[in-house]
Amino acid sequence: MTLTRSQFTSLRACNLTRRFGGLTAVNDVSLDVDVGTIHSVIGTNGAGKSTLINLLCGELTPTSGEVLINDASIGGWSQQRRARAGVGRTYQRNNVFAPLSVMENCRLAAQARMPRAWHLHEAAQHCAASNELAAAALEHAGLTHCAMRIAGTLSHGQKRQLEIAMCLAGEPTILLLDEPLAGMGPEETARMLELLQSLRAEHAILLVEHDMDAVFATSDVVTVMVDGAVIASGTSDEIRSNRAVQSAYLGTADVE
Amino acid sequence: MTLATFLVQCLNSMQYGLLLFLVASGLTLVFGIMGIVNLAHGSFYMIGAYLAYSLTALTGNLFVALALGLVLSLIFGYLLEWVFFSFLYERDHLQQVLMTYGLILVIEELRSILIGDDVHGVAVPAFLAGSISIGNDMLYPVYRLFVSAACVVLALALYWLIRKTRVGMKIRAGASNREMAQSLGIDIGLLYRVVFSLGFGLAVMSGMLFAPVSTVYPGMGAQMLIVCFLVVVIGGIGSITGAFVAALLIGFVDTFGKVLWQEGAGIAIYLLMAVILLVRPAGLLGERAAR
Amino acid sequence: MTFFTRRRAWSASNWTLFLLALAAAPAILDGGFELELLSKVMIMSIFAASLQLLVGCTGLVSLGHAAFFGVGAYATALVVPQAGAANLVATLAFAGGIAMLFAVVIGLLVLRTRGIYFIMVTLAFAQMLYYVVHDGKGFGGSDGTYLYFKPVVGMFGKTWVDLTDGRAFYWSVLAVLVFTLGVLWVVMRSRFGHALAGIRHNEQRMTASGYPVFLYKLASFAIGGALAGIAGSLYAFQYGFVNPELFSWHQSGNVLLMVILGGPGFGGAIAGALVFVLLSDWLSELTKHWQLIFGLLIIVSVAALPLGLTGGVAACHAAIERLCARRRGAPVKAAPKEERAL
Amino acid sequence: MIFDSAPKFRLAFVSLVLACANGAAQAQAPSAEPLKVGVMLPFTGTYAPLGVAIENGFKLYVQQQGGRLGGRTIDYVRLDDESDPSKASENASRLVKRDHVDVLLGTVHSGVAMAMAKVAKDTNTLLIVPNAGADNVTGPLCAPNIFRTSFSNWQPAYAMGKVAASKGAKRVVTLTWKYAAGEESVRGFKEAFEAAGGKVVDELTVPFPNVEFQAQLTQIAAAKPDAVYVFFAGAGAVKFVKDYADAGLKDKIPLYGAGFLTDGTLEAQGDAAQGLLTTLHYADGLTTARDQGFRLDYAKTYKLQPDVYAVQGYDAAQLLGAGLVAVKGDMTQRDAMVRAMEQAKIDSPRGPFVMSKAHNPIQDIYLRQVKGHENRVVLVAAKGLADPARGCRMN
Repeated sequence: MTLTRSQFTSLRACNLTRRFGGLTAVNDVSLDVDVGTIHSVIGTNGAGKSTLINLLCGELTPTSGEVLINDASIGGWSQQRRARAGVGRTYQRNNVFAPLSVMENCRLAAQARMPRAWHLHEAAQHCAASNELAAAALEHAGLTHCAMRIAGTLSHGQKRQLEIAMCLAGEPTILLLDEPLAGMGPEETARMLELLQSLRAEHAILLVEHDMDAVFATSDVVTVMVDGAVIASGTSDEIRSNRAVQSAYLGTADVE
Repeated sequence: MTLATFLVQCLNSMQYGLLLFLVASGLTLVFGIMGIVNLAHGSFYMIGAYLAYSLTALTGNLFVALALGLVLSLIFGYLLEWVFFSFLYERDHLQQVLMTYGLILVIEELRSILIGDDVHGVAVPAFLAGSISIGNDMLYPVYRLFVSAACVVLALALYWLIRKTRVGMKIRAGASNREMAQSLGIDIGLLYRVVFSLGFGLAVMSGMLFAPVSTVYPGMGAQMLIVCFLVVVIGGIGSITGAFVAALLIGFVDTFGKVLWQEGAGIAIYLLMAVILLVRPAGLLGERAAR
Repeated sequence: MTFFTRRRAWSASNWTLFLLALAAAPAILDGGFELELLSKVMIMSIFAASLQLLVGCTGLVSLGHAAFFGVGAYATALVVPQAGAANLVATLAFAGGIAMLFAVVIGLLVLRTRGIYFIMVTLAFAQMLYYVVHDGKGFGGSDGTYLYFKPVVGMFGKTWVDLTDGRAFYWSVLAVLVFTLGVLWVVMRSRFGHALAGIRHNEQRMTASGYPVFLYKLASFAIGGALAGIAGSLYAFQYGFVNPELFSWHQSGNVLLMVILGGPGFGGAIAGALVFVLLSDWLSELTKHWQLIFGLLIIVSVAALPLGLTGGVAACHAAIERLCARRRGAPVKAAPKEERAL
Repeated sequence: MIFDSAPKFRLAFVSLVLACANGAAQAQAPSAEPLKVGVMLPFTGTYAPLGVAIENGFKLYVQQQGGRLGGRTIDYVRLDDESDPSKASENASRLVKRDHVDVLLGTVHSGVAMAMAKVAKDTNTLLIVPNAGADNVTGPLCAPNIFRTSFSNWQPAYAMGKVAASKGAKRVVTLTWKYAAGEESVRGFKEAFEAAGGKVVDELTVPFPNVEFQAQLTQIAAAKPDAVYVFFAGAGAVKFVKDYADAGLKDKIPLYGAGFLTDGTLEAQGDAAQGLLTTLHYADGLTTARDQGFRLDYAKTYKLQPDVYAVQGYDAAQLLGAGLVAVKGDMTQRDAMVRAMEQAKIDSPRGPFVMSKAHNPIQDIYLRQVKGHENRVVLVAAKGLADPARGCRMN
């Protein structure tokens, strides 16, 4: 499995559509992310951004359309299979194991990739491999100093970092980040952006975000969604100057 | 099996199914909207039956008893929710199971202390006492047909209440999303109380209505409860329509199971459930298996 | 159940103390009814602990666990020789195996559902098995059937211990209890066990991290079933009589009661079993309406002790405050998750 | 945890130890001490009224003997078996092993009786079954220390088989709950009926304890047999009799049943039961002085009308008395006592009977007809009928 994952370099969505009864949450969306790039998706609330992520990571199945990794369709793959294959995601709302220590949170995430998970003889705490992964992930996310704290007691910003750390602990090549900056103060934001930059090199990052400046500062490609559909896609500058976007979205963005 | 017999059996299936629906509707209502797993629902049904017995003995007329019972049950259900359930919604299902399990024991024992352990019959009001002949072999008691009709009426009334009235709108809002309902300025506490007493009322009503045909005896709730669970599971949680379909389905499977496959009559309906689970884990008309 | 049973309700010393007390019991009691009662307590403890694995550790609230207890008991009753003693260990293994088989098959179906739905479906399947043994051919019908001989412990045809003696049987039950706790302890400290705890607490996240959640649940369900089957087998041996009522949903309800009232951890399960058996034993002699008292006790304990017996005074206070708060009409804070879920 | 449970724990221990200690003390001295009778009957649930009647009957006889049997006063250890087989083994062994009763008396529910028989066998305690009709108890499970003063399911059914045939029925449909008692009863009926040249054309069953009979009633109406034989008791009996009448079958197809169909249920069944024919080892309107005397005393003592269950309890006491008198109350002479009980001629309100080899009454079975709230005797359907006791290997 590790073999294949190392080969993964891109995630592509082809004409993804998802309907809930009457309303169409995601409407014929196509985009792709490659290792070494940050692809941001922006849009008003309810534009279908989170649904898109759920479709990509397999939590939801699309009504129509395809998800491809390196041009190979993974439509039939379950969420956990995709995850093990290297598709990692974070959640818009903090979704960590509150009663666990930060370290344990990460170890639990790392364990998922360990072979021989059914070996009962050794205690989980003593599983060297997952401990290393967890430690590395914390290091990367800059949480090492509070590794032993109970996750529930972390500040909001730290929880967001932990989200990413847990995601990293699974050694994904493709990161689907759902508003990692939501509700963060300026310096926390700065730290997070640093982290993203440092991840860019060997990861393909799909970033769903509200914070315009952050998006335009970091992204290679920006895609704009309105009512589930893509109205524009391009570099930051193109998007800034795109009239449709301005009328549909940026106009309101200032108000936000 | 001749055609005539077949048709009569279908009739039997129908009226058994309709009864099941009436009992189960209260259960599924409380499930779907309040997310409460109520093991005591069968006991509520039993309360109904015993109410029918003692009130008819008191008033001498089943229908006066029914009217009284309806009022009583609505009030009692309201109080019951307030005392025993109002603080359970934030707890997980375990606590609800425990609470309702405790209620079962208490209700059974109170019944035994207050009314005793004897088996009782309830007289059918004179003008419904007769039977009409079906086919040329068999008479069919008018009262059974009356009960079925009553079930249909109640079913329609329920449908109308949920689909067409303001209360129903609120109920559905509460079912789909608590927060949203609250933000709409609906007093969720009050709403739940109303829904619960409605569910309680339905259980008691069906108990009273069916008392004359089912006879009144200790432990009559337990069997009913489990079959109701099947109805809800097969129909899909919270779906009244689903419950209706499922109840009729069970009615048919049970009746024809008894006739065509006696050895397995006991497990026929459970096999039905297993099959449904296999093909539709969320039940026939249930959208949300995950709760 | 606290996460990973880290903040364990019982310390290691308490455990040894408790087990030693049990081991010493026959010294105080003659081999009569009291000893039988105690070994019943232990059998129920095994049963409750097996359910705790599902409810407390994996978050699967099963109201049909008696099914596997019954399967174990009937498997035993049907496999033991009509004339002559059976081999205890072999029979237990067989009963556990059969129960596990049932658990896997049933699990494949019921684990497709969640929450309330799961509660009802498990109940229904237990009821289904009730009718299978009640109406089926060769199960002894509604009156049940006998086991004519107590088993022996031995190997290769040699008998080491004959369990017709009350004490010997008592000690072998204790041994099985220790074995069970050992298994559960190993499971819960392993990666597998931690994953179960993770699933109980946040299934969505576990799936997102790449865990085959369904498989893990199924495995947990199977282990729980197997242990319940072993308990059932011991029950059959102790009383030499099995009856369809072993499948009845009251049995499932009672064991769930033990687990919930007992509170977090396998210690809680055992405490629950101990108190439940002794209490019902004591109450039932007190008054014929003991179930009324029992029911009221349950209701009160739900209102007052969201954490079960082992939950302790603090939780009790908290619960009461919450009650008062909502009486005053103040918005009720949901109890924090780790407090709420056992 | 252990610390707050420890007190409870120790307390339990102590009380248990004490209990067994004084129990042992009483077991020592023979005839001087009162005789301990473990009364294990249902005092809650559907069967509660039966349990009470049996106990009353038993105590009535003891009273009439001046509170003594074979010179020994009686201590009763009451225990409610709740008709729950899953608790039965424990309850029975509680009476035997903790309370050290000399005699077990019980019970109504067959499954529970099976558990009691098992304990009685294992501990060689004297057991008298005052109701449960499971054929097994005096069949494969028969033992020197197990007696029954009621009936075996086979007995009334067999008698009714003969009656049905004698009334000229040729094709009969049987219906019962799918459980042991029902199936045994049907087997008994079939044996006699087909021996007399009749034919059981269909054996219908309903899952226990399901009380929805419409499907079967429809089948019966379609099959148009000469008669229907059913075995139901309690709630099932009430509901079936009413449904049968409501379906208009009562006047078309004669309904025969084992006596329990109309015993203790007539008030609830009302008109639907009028004129029904059932067979049992007891009936209303027996003109014997013995019966009338018994009924009078019973009514005086308990302000209740006695029923068959009271009689069975009463005879249980008689049987025990016979044994105790023979050994002057010395239970240690078990063999002599058992022999005396085997040879005893019980002068029962139902009419005199003796024990079969398998310790089941050899008794007359009456054909009764429902009149008002009574099962009036019509005639003796089978004289001195003994259960075949199949599978009983004793002496």
